[in-house]
Amino acid sequence: MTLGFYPGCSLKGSSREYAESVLAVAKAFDIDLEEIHDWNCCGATAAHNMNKELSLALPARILSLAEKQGLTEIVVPCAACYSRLTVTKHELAKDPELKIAVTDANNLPYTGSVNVLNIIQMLDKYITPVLAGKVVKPFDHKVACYYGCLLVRPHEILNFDREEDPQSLDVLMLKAGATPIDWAFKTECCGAGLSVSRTSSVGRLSGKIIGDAKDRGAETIIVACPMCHSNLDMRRDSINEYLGEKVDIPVLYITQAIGIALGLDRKALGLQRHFVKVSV
Amino acid sequence: MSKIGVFVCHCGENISATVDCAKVAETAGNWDGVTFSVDYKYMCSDPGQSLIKNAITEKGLTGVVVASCSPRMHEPTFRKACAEAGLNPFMCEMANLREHCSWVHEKGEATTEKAIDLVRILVEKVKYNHELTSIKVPVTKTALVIGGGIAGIQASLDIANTGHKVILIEKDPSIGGHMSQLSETFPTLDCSQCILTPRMVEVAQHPNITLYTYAELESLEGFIGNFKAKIRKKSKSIDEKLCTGCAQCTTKCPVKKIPSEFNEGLGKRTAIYVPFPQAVPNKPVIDRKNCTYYIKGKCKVCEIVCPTGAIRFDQEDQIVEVEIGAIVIATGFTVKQPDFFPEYGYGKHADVITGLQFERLASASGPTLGEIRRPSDGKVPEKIVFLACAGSRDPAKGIPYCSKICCMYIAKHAMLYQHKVHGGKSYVFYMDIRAGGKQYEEFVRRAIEDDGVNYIRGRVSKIYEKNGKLIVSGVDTLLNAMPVEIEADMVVLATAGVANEGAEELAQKLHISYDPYKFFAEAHPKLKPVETNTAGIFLAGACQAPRDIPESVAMASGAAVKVAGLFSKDELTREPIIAVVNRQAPPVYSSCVGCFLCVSACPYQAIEKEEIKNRNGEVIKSVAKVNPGLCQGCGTCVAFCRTKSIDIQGYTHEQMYTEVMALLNEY
Amino acid sequence: MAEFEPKIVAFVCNWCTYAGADLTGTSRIKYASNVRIIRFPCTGRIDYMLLLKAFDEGADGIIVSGCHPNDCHYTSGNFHARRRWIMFRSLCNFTGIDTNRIKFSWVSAAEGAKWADIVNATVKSIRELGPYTEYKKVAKYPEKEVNHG
Amino acid sequence: MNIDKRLVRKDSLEKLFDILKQNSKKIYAPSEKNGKITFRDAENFKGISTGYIQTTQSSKDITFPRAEKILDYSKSKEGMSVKGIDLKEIPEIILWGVRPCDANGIGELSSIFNWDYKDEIYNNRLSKVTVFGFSCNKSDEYCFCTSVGGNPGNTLGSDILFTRMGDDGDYLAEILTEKGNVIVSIAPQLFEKSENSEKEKYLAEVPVRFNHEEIKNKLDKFFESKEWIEQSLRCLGCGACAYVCPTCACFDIQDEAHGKKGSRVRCWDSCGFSHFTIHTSGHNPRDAQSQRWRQRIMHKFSYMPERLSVYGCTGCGRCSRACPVDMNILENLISIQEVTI
Amino acid sequence: MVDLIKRAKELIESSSVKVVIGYEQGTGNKTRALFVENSEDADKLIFDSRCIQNLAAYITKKEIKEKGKMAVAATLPVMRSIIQLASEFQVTDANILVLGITPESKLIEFGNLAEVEKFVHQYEIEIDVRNKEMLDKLEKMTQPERWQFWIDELAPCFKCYACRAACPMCYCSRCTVDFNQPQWIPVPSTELGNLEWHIMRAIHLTGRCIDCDACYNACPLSIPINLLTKRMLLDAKEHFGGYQPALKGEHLMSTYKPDDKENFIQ
Repeated sequence: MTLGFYPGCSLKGSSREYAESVLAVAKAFDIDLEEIHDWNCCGATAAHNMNKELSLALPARILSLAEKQGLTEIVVPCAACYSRLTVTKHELAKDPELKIAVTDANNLPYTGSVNVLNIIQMLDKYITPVLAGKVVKPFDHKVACYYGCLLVRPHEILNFDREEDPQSLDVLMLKAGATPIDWAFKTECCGAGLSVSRTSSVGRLSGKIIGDAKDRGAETIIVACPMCHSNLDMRRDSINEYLGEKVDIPVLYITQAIGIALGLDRKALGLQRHFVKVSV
Repeated sequence: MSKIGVFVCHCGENISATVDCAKVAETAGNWDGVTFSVDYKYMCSDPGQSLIKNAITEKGLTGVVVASCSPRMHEPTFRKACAEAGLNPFMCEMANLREHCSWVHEKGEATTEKAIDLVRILVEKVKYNHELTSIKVPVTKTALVIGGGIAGIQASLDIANTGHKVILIEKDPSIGGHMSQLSETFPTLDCSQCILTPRMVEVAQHPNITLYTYAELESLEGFIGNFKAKIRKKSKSIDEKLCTGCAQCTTKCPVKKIPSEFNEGLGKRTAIYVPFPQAVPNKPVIDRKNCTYYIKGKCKVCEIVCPTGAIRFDQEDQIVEVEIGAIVIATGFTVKQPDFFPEYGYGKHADVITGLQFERLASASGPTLGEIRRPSDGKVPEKIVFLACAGSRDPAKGIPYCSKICCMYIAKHAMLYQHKVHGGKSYVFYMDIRAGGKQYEEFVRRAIEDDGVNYIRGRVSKIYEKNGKLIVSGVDTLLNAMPVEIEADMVVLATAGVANEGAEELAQKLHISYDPYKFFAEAHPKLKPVETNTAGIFLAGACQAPRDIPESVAMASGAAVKVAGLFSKDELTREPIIAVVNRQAPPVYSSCVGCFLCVSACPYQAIEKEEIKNRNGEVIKSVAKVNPGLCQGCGTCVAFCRTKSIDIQGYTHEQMYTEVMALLNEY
Repeated sequence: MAEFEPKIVAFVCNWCTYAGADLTGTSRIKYASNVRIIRFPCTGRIDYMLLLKAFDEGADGIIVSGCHPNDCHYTSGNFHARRRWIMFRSLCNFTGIDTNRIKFSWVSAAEGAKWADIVNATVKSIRELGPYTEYKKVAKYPEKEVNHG
Repeated sequence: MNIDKRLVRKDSLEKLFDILKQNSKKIYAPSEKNGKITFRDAENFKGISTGYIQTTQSSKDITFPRAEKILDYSKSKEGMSVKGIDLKEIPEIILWGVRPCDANGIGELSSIFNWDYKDEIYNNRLSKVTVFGFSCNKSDEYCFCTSVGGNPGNTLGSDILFTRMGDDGDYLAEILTEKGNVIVSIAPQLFEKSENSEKEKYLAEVPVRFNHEEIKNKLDKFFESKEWIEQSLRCLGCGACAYVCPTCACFDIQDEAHGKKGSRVRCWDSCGFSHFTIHTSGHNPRDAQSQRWRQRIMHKFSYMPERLSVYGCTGCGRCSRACPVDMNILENLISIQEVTI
Repeated sequence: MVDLIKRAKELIESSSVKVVIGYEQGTGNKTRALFVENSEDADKLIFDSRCIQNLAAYITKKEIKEKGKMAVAATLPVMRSIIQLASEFQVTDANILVLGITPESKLIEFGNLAEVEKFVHQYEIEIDVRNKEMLDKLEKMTQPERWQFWIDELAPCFKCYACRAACPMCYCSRCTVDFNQPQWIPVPSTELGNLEWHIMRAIHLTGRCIDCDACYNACPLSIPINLLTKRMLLDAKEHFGGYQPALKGEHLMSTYKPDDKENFIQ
């Protein structure tokens, strides 16, 4: 089976391990991920603050290319990309005039027929039904599933999971053999927008997240967004400074955790690329 | 030949701002059959009505078209004016130039053109109007009150005191409603039970009131003055006549851990129970879902201990049929439960409670006997946070409206807390303080200024538990959106007041309409707040929208007056907008061929079979006949009849056909 | 050339859609002025022949609207109407009458905005369809001399 | 009187059609739809039906249309203005392929429209019609023209009567009127001198089935007969017989109002309909189907000969063929003749 | 039909019924209705495949009703019509005896209408292949094509109302076309008058038509007007599960279901 694949910038750079683990898990289930040719920036997160048409034209071009390539369903692992692509589909379906303007700007036909899946939806649809039989090493840890802001919001457009208390990652991890903990910071802001500009703020915001996870006994934090991962992993020094202690709970992408449960090669999952050593 | 008068209203500037009223009147004046046409500032005003009346008498008008607002607004006004001038009121029609034209279109020729069209439609229609006589129907002078909360109690007493019979039905085992659950009431802080219980007793003892508790409306048919209701008396499993209310059974019942509805789950009750000590009637019912006998087939402790042998395990639901003339709906409201708010703990923190639960904690008759103790461990909370607008005014939660009572009861709660827990700290997160009402604002100021309640203007984003504390994470918008975190021991959510579950179903049973939030719709938001669109059915209290006690009581008394007014006459005059099957001279008698398919099409079983007989009493023909008492004038039969033998007065074939013709042709 | 202004006749029930259109007015929501409302007590009263008469006399489009299912003031008038509409619309379709020109809707007394949307959408779609010349051609009999069959 | 008889070659008929068309003549000729043959505006010769015994409908539609506007009106404050139809607008029409019984019917119909009131519109239409009669060389059991004074080669009513000489033969054209001569003058080359002018042997045989004089005399005393009830029991009271009949002339006047404007339309009606005679009071003098059936027969065989000196029946047999319940007029007339009063 | 003749004679001679309605040889090759009121006439009774006129049309006719109790030689469509008429209170056990003729041309006498109903219900109302094809063809046309099809087909109609007269369900003493205050259907047989007449007829027969083709067979111009009622029959099946005439049934168009499905109401 073949699915379209839109990696976006993070998965080609700072979050290469996310891309590696996505591809590794897909491969384990005989799913071919076909990258969209000549893809461009999705516009996250700044474009929609500057120019609405541009912010829609960028994702629309990606979707148009996918259509052109004959893809009917694409996987978008990055939560920000997923949000932009889905919002674009919604806006263009709602406003035919805007659709014409955007299509004209891109000079590419756009029908809106491509189905956009985030990583959880992809796993749910194609992997969960056959996961149980393939788990060789249950991920037997207490995990804090962290969803961040873009995966579930805005709810009326994405229509994915419960916006205040999402459950989908927890359910997935339960199936991978983990024990998801009940905690308070599932959708709290990690400070992504300030990741580069104000690292101290990131330390405080992400610190609260890590702190609560730690207090409730989490052994691993599971994420599905490169920004979340960067902040919780890369900014651990600032975080620890804020917390006033050294917390070394690793942060794993959902695909890495599942990959471990499947017994895939740790290197293939990119576990070595993390700042906080993956001890699990 | 028709002599029609056309009266074009400016409605101040409401119509004339976008419609050229003078042109409308002038154009209409040129039509065939229009003998008088005029425009005027306010047709509904006294001089406006005089204008119509004078024209009727002076010009000998045979029909009147008032082109003004919606007929749903002023049709009765203008019809009455016509009648006063000696014209049959049903010779008056209204063209809706305001709601359907001037208010919805921009100023311009097209809008005036439309106004002219609308007037022409009615001018041509009125040419085919017939003089009609109102229908008189007898009135059954018994009222049905649905719901035994304060509104239902007040309505029942007020009606009963005018000398009319009342049947009050209550779905729970006792009357009292939400008010009986309250601790104190704002703004006077008098004890709710103390002021309510005497009224409950009065209801029970009133010779004009028949009380059915544990009973619900099964079905309703009929019409104003002549309803027939079926009431389902749910089985209480006891013989009420024998039961003395001695409480032997409730004391001995071994099933003791059922969450008490009356205590909002904070206390426990038995399987055979009286919901609260002051209940009326003070006789128990068996909760069959939780009773060991009904679950396992044995126990019967209550039967053994009952000194009068009043327990009836095999009692069945009873259907009582009653004839009534009017109905007051006072079914009240409910509040959203905490599990509606995942961000506030999703119902998993025992110490995040609703306002109604706090009432029980603060009530002297409550599970803690009036001491404020948190449900989880019974400790007295040192810090307590109240959240206003939990769900209310939040379109994302589907509840964009204000629940109205919360601002006041939160102030009351905080005040009660401060009075009961000395040294305790209380916080209120609010959006706005809505304290409109007599002594309401003063009451809130008292909470803030005298009792030291900390009011924080801002929303709470999240409540989570940490180290045994509830972390209330919010923002203070008066401090430049500064994030605020309070480590509280208990949180009270002023959860939104919403329509009862099943409100929709009840509305459908009663044939009344409801708003998007399932609150029952009043006939007019300002001028008919206690009427529904269905004649003879009235509203009282929070079933119409969130209401506080004074408002509920006022509405109830208002509804009671409406009922009493209805009952003040032996006969009721109804609009003659009903269907009629044609009758012709012999040998045809009627064009009806007697297929009687209309009988099944009629929603009111109003069509009967009539046998036309000759002088020897032999049946010549069977034809349909409409019972004018039952017909409500929907016209479903009219559109259905193949031979066009049924017509509906006021919306006849000729009238409706003419309207279509008039709309699309020049006259 | 001036834009084609379609003539649209609306057949509505008194209790829901007429009241809903009143609410559109009280809410001051603007909509296209091409529609003229004819008030019926109930959708159950709306005779399908009147719809054809509207086309006969030159209407380009028709709106038929009443209470949502279960909300009928008369309990079931709209249910009866719905069944008739299903069959009538199908027959229209079979005889080649353009059913795109007949818009059926439920608009409650609380849906003032929906009424405006329905009207605007209908005006827009009828404008795209153009005048109903097919029917007009057949209907303008008096212009024609004789019918020999 | 000497009739101008010409020979028209069998393949000249098409040429004649084409020449007339080239001369912008409107030609109504029998054509087929759903197995039924009716006079329709003929575009080309190929579409014209041949070989039929009789068309389903008569040709009366051309002079007495099923629906015919007779005036327009409009109302205003000043009063009513009325505009009649422009008689000059009535087109000239060639009626092609009319059987002699139908052509004969034109005279019968005209006598109704010119009895007390001379119907201007009808007469105008008639004056603009040129009738091409075609003699019958076939008949069936429903035909009885000979019983009502006609015959399969009857020239009455035709302007030109064509008789085919043999199954695949040429035509003998009898030029009967000035209108006929006009046609000949348009295509003189197609109307050759005729050697053989005997047509009788080519005509169908239609036996005389009853004596119409006898029937008429009998009907005078037959009004109250029970026979009407028995005959009409089967009749469902539709108007098929009247509408296919070449001589039935009942009509209804309808005002088609559209606001202040409107038109008055004359449209066919039938005395067979139960509501035909209903009064405003509800009283219906012909309440039973037997009374209506009686009216139909009496009108054609008693009232018309008495008042107009013509029969209201040409023996074409259409009504019997068209009747959905086999009300056969010939059968019924014979039984009237046989019944003793 | 020796059985039929014998039974008719018995019924007449015993005065069990006043008239037996059946078929006789007509003129040409036609068959036609016969009203047997004495036993000699019974000898004229025939039955064969040409006997397709729906005799139920006579049941509501004043002249026939006045004769008293009748027996009807009823084929399946006639029996269906009788049940439908009974459900519309036009005929009862007191005034009719049904001499059924099965699709296998067997005579079967019914004690009462309930038995007739039971018999009739064994057979679904089904549309024949030729007409089904025609309906499919029309379905595939575009809307303007269908419009033109009907304008052309209905053009010959001169409103003789033979369709109405032959239809057992068109028993109304005053048809809507005869209603003139207001004049719902234009009286002249113009394109509009014809179209609206036939649309109205089809609507009035919706849920009542039992697909006997009497209208089409009666039409002197052979206009396929039965396609309209056939379409309605199929739609009734599609939308509401179809119907069978039933003595105490719920009439399709005078009843409803709260969950009736449609996809066009906004």
